[in-house]
Amino acid sequence: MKYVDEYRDGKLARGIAATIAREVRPDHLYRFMEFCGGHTHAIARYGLEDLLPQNVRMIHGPGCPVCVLPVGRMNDAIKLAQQPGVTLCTYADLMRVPGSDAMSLTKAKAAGADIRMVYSTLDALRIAQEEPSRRVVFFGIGFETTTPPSALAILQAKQLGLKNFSVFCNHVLTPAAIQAIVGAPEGAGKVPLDGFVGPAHVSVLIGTKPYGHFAETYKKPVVIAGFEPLDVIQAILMLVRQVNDGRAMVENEYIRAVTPEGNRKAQQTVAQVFEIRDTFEWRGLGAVADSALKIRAEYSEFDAEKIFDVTTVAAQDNPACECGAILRGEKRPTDCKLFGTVCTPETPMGSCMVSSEGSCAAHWTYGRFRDSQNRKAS
Amino acid sequence: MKYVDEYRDGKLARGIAATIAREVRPDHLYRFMEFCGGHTHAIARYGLEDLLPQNVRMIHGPGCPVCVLPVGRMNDAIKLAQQPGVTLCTYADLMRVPGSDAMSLTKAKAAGADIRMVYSTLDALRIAQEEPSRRVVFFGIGFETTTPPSALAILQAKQLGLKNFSVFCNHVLTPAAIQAIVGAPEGAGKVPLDGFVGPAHVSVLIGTKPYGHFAETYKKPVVIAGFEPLDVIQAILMLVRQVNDGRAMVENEYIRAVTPEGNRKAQQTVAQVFEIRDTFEWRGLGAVADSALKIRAEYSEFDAEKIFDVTTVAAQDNPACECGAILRGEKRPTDCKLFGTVCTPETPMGSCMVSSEGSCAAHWTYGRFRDSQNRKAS
Amino acid sequence: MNAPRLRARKLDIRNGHVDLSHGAGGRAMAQLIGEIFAENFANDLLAQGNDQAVFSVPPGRLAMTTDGYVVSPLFFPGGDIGSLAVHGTVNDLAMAGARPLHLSASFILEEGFPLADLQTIAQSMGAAAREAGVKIVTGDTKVVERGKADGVFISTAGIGVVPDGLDLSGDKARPGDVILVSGTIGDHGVAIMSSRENLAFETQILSDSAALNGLVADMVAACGPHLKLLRDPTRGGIAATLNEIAHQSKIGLRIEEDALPVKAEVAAACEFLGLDPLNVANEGKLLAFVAPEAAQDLLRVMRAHPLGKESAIIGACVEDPHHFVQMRTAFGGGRIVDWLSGEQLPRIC
Amino acid sequence: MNAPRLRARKLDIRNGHVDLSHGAGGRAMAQLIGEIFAENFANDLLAQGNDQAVFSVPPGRLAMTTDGYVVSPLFFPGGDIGSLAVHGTVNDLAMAGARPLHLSASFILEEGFPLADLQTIAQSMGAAAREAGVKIVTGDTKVVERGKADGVFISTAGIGVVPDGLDLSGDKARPGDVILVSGTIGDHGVAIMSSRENLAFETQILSDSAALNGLVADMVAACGPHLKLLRDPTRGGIAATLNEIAHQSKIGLRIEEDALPVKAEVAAACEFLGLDPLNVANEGKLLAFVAPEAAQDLLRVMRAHPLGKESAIIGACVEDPHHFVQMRTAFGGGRIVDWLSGEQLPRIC
Amino acid sequence: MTELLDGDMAKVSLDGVQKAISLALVEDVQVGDYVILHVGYALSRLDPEEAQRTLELLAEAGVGAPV
Amino acid sequence: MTELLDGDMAKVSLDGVQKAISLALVEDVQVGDYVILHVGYALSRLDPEEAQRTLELLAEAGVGAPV
Ligand code: SF4
Ligand code: SF4
Ligand SMILES: [Mg+2]
Ligand SMILES: [Mg+2]
Ligand SMILES: [Mg+2]
Ligand SMILES: [Mg+2]
Ligand SMILES: [Mg+2]
Ligand SMILES: [Mg+2]
Ligand SMILES: [Mg+2]
Ligand SMILES: [Mg+2]
Ligand SMILES: [Mg+2]
Ligand SMILES: [Mg+2]
Repeated sequence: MKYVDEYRDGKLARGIAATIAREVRPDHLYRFMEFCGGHTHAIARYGLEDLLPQNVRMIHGPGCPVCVLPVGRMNDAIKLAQQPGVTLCTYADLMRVPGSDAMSLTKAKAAGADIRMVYSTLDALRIAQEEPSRRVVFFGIGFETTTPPSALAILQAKQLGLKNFSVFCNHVLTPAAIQAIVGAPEGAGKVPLDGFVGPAHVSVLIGTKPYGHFAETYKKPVVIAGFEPLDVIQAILMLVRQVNDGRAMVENEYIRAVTPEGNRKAQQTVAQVFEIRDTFEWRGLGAVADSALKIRAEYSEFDAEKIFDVTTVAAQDNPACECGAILRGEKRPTDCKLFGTVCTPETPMGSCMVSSEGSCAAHWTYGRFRDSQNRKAS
Repeated sequence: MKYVDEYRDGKLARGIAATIAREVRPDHLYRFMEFCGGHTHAIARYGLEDLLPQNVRMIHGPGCPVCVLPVGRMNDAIKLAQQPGVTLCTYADLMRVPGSDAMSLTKAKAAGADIRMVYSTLDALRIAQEEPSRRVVFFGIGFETTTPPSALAILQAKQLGLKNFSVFCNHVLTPAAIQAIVGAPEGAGKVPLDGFVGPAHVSVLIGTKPYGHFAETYKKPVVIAGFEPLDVIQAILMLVRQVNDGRAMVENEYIRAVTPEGNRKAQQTVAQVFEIRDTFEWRGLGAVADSALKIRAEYSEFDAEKIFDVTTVAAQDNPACECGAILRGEKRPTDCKLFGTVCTPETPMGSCMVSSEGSCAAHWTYGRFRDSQNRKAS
Repeated sequence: MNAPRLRARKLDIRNGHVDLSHGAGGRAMAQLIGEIFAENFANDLLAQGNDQAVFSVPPGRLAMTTDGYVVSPLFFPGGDIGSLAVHGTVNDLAMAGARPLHLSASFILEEGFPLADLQTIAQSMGAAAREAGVKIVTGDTKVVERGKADGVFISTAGIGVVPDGLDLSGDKARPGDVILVSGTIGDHGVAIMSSRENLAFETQILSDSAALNGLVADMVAACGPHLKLLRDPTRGGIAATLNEIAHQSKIGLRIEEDALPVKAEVAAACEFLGLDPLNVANEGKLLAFVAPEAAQDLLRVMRAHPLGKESAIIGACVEDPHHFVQMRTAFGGGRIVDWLSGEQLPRIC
Repeated sequence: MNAPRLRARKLDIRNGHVDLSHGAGGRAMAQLIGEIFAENFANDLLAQGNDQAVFSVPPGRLAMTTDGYVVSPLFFPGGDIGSLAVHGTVNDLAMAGARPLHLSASFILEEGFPLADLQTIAQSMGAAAREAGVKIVTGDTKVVERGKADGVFISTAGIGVVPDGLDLSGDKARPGDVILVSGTIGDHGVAIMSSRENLAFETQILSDSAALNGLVADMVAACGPHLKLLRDPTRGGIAATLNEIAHQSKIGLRIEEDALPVKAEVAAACEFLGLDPLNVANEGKLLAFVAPEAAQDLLRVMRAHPLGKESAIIGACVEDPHHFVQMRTAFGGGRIVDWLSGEQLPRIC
Repeated sequence: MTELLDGDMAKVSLDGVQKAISLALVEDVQVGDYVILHVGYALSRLDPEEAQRTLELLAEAGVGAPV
Repeated sequence: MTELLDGDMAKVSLDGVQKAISLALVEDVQVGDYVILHVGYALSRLDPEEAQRTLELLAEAGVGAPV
């Protein structure tokens, strides 16, 4: 696979790992947060940890869109799906996310709700056209990468004159989340960080510029990296070097796809349909100002929140679930008492155990063999 | 089973059969037509022929409602069922009746039409209420017995304000059919008849009076009989006695259910909703004046013929099928070359091979063993 | 049916529903199989968790059969799809004179099916298998999307061992052989129909669904060499079965309506529905064809068994190039008994 | 499966559809069975028209298995539900080291299903059975109303004879045993997915659906005493099968990603769909666990068979109280290989 | 007929089998009466005296030695 | 990308696997270009020169004896 296999090369990886091992200062604990769930997945899937020295530690960030969606919004989606005549279209990732009372879209579907897993907003539009008697709601979630398709879907629905299509918008903004982490008041929970592995696809859309602020104001190095494992290990090397050099800049490892300005056309499409919400609730981060999008009033006929009069009621996570602290980087999956006992991907207690980009799921699926090794080692 | 088993008693049957055998004049061939398919079925089902003397011969009449429905109307029903959004509700009997091109409701259903077999008009009304997005058409066929439920269904639909219910009316009138037989011009095809076994359920509805005309004007004895086999054999005895006595009167064997006036309430219900058609096509009898009903203009919102703009195109029976002549009493099933070879209940070529009241089906299902006996005997 | 032990939480059998993950080959499927099927079918071979069972069989020829069960409703007076799926397949083995040994069970589940109902069905299957002395040794579970099935379909296959010297087959009846039925006819079909809402009638009739291998064992022990063939008159009732046999054996059959055991309630229900009990399904009855000299012995043995108390001789085989099944009616006339070709009854098996 | 010869007109296989009468136990059903199933499965036992088949079996223990087939679409590149229903069940027998003998087939048909498609499926089943050297000796047909099934479901059961001395079972793997796969993984699942409209992608990949009993016979002949267990990694892919075995045998497994045979096209399709070839179904592959001393011999024998040309040693068994399946990735790190618990793939079998 | 139900419906019973039917086409039918049924509707009351009289006539008609 | 289709769609190919995707979010993509895909949409063109440069950097970064 061109432009894929090259970036998964084990030999090159061992070389870079060796360089990292040579260059790290033995007396320093390097703590890097990979913001994106895509990076979290790649690190676990390719066993990247095994290639890094003990004192380079990766901390998972809040960049898994499924993970950060709060229970209240999940409840809203389930309720929408249960309305008579509604067909809820969703990316498959969301099916098993627990709402309140251990409900989920999977269970709602098994109990009779019409829920369709789609690969693309295009599928949802097609369903709306083919089944005019259904009220088709697209469950829109995600960061800057998945937002433009939702915007396009609304524009297309308008153009087609569809009366039975709407979007339940939960799109959120990456820089606001990073800001919430770096700007959190110093205190017990605050994680010390040496730098960020910056988003891949998100950066394709927004470019490198929005990260400058974090480098400049908070003195946190940011290296934007592709989603392949060599991209990630290379970014780690670049971060190690910035730390060693006392630099804090935005560097771009993913130059083959990311430009300083990002994708202007996509940005314009998004701006046409969406505007910034005053505040939005994030699992783990709480209410974050200016951190999400809503559908502009002129497209309100496609806004499921308006059509179905959605008023989100804040709802509690399972109190034993540590997703929140994990999403802030404060804790690791194994710090949660439920991990692997009550909480598994089959019976997830929190969203982090659902998406393959979630920290708990990634650790369960790929990494948990290290726990017993570590226990043995200690 | 009270009021059922008593009328199926084999011992009594042998007694009456003996009386008939004693009383018949050996030199006379007694030809009686049982008008009703119900009687045709009872005669075949209970092997009544085996109890009668050789010179008492039962001739099957046109009183099988499925049998007399012409191909054109069957085509109309199939076409209705194939319209998008239409749910055709029908008595099961009609499912296999061949329309043109060997089409049938069974085949239309297998090919995707929404056709439901119902036991009662009440089922069809319920479907219309439960599935407001379907246009429910009840395929109304039958003589005076099945007409009142169709009338009631229309009245109830009106009362319920149903906008998705209609009746495709094919209800026909018994006296008109008897008139067509007795009044047919003398000629090659005309069957010599010594009398009629008169309808059971139809007479419950219309009473005994309408038959007076046939006794008086055409000197044909009529004995109204119940549907149980003892009723039929007793009626035959009564007919034999009228013939022997040179009488021609309407007698009522079915006094436990039939009165001179019939069921006034049902008659009024029918009169409220239906009116007489100028003419209607019967399989076998051709166009018969004043022989059928149509829905009154004031109920036209429930008239499938109006709603769906049905214009019946006269269509040919399978030219080798002798149903017509059989329904007129001119021929017997075994006179048809297709009987039992190409035409069986699984692959019926004509309507008489479908309904259990049809002459061909009754003979195939119950009586065909006699054919080989007869062949051996001759 | 692989059911490795896992630490996951127990299935929520009371409130849960089948979802697509239960058919996906992962942990959820293993759990469903483990907690519902393995639990209720409890036997060593199934517990091994292999994709097949391996076992020794006693000497003799082998009989093998299968049937699919799609009955609607799934639960009916006197049984459910689970017991039916055991009885039907055990009976098809028994009709060869075989001692039934092992069954396999293939489940096709519709997304959304209540786990509680599945549990009831599995319990009922397990109980029916134990009662019939067979084991469900291997199985399979598939889940299809809502609207692509009707709750649950079960296909069971079975094997059994036929004692040497016994050779029962549908083509073995000869003119003169006597026909017996093991009890009242039509009970199962009427029980099913009475539980279909749209027919709107009520009865106290229970399905006769039962495993007949015990009855057959007694019959074989007493009259083995004289037995020609056995068959359970299921779909299509005894009318269909008699016609099948007439054609297979190339003979005619003559039966007496007066001799047919029919419950008054079944007769009444048939009267309401315009049906003939001859065409109505049975699930715990058999037809036996036996040499005339052994007919009375066989009748005695059958009546001595709890499932054959109302056995009766109903007719005999004759030469007939037309292979007609003829019946002398109680009324005194003759008629043919034909396959039903009228409109369809509800799904009765 | 009773198919008395009747004089009725032939089925209109070209234009006809399955209707409810084809499942009602009457003449229409006998005709469907006779003209489509009996015709294509042609064998003596089925032709007898009994409700069961009776036959002698060679000495040895018996293996029995069943699977239900609900694949969608019914026709896919490299096969259809008919060939799949034969291959899958033959393979489950072969995985016990059994010589497959006879199959049963239970059909659940949806009203309206085209007879032409049913004919194609029956032809394909017949051909697959002949090729695998098995007979479909007994069967059953049910028809359900439109909307109560999805075209056609098939449940096949099978029996075979296991040679004495061979005892393959999922609990027999021991630390040190070597793990082999008989060829490229994921072909079947990708072929199915590429034929699902809504995934909107195209490949040239064919399903690997095939009967493995010939390959297994060679393996048993060469290395019988050293073989520990065989299993075909169907639903859930080799990830699911390896985990099942780790749990059954109470060991850990270690495999090498570099050693896994994966077609470039399959890898690319998985990339598009976000899937791991380890989780994708196969229908003509097996995993073999063998004592280390026989591993090279076994590999040679497997590669010599047309269905094992791309066989590879992919790993070995280790002691591990957690029963983890671990993989060294091509990238150089370690990871667990887990059951897929993500969202559902299309129905692949 | 064994029981009057709502909406002009009634329950009829025959040898332990019960069925719901409509009385919309008949007048004056009482619990205990026998009715003639057709497609879910009662068509008329069955007159028990006339039924008895018919049975007597049938018996009479058969008097004489069976053939 | 191997082929432009109607309605701002295109066909992409990867090792013989073809998929239809939307080009609605990108400008100036040509047949022969490589693209970054996400949920059925091309997000951007992949720059082959930069890709080459990255690979060189990766190779450089690994120079030195493996541990
Ligand atoms: S293991 Fe489960 S319960 Fe614990 S933090 Fe993760 S998702 Fe929450
Ligand atoms: S046998 Fe068939 S073709 Fe002949 S008259 Fe009867 S229905 Fe018509
Ligand atoms: Mg069977
Ligand atoms: Mg059976
Ligand atoms: Mg299986
Ligand atoms: Mg359903
Ligand atoms: Mg049977
Ligand atoms: Mg199996
Ligand atoms: Mg299998
Ligand atoms: Mg069967
Ligand atoms: Mg369907
Ligand atoms: Mg298997």
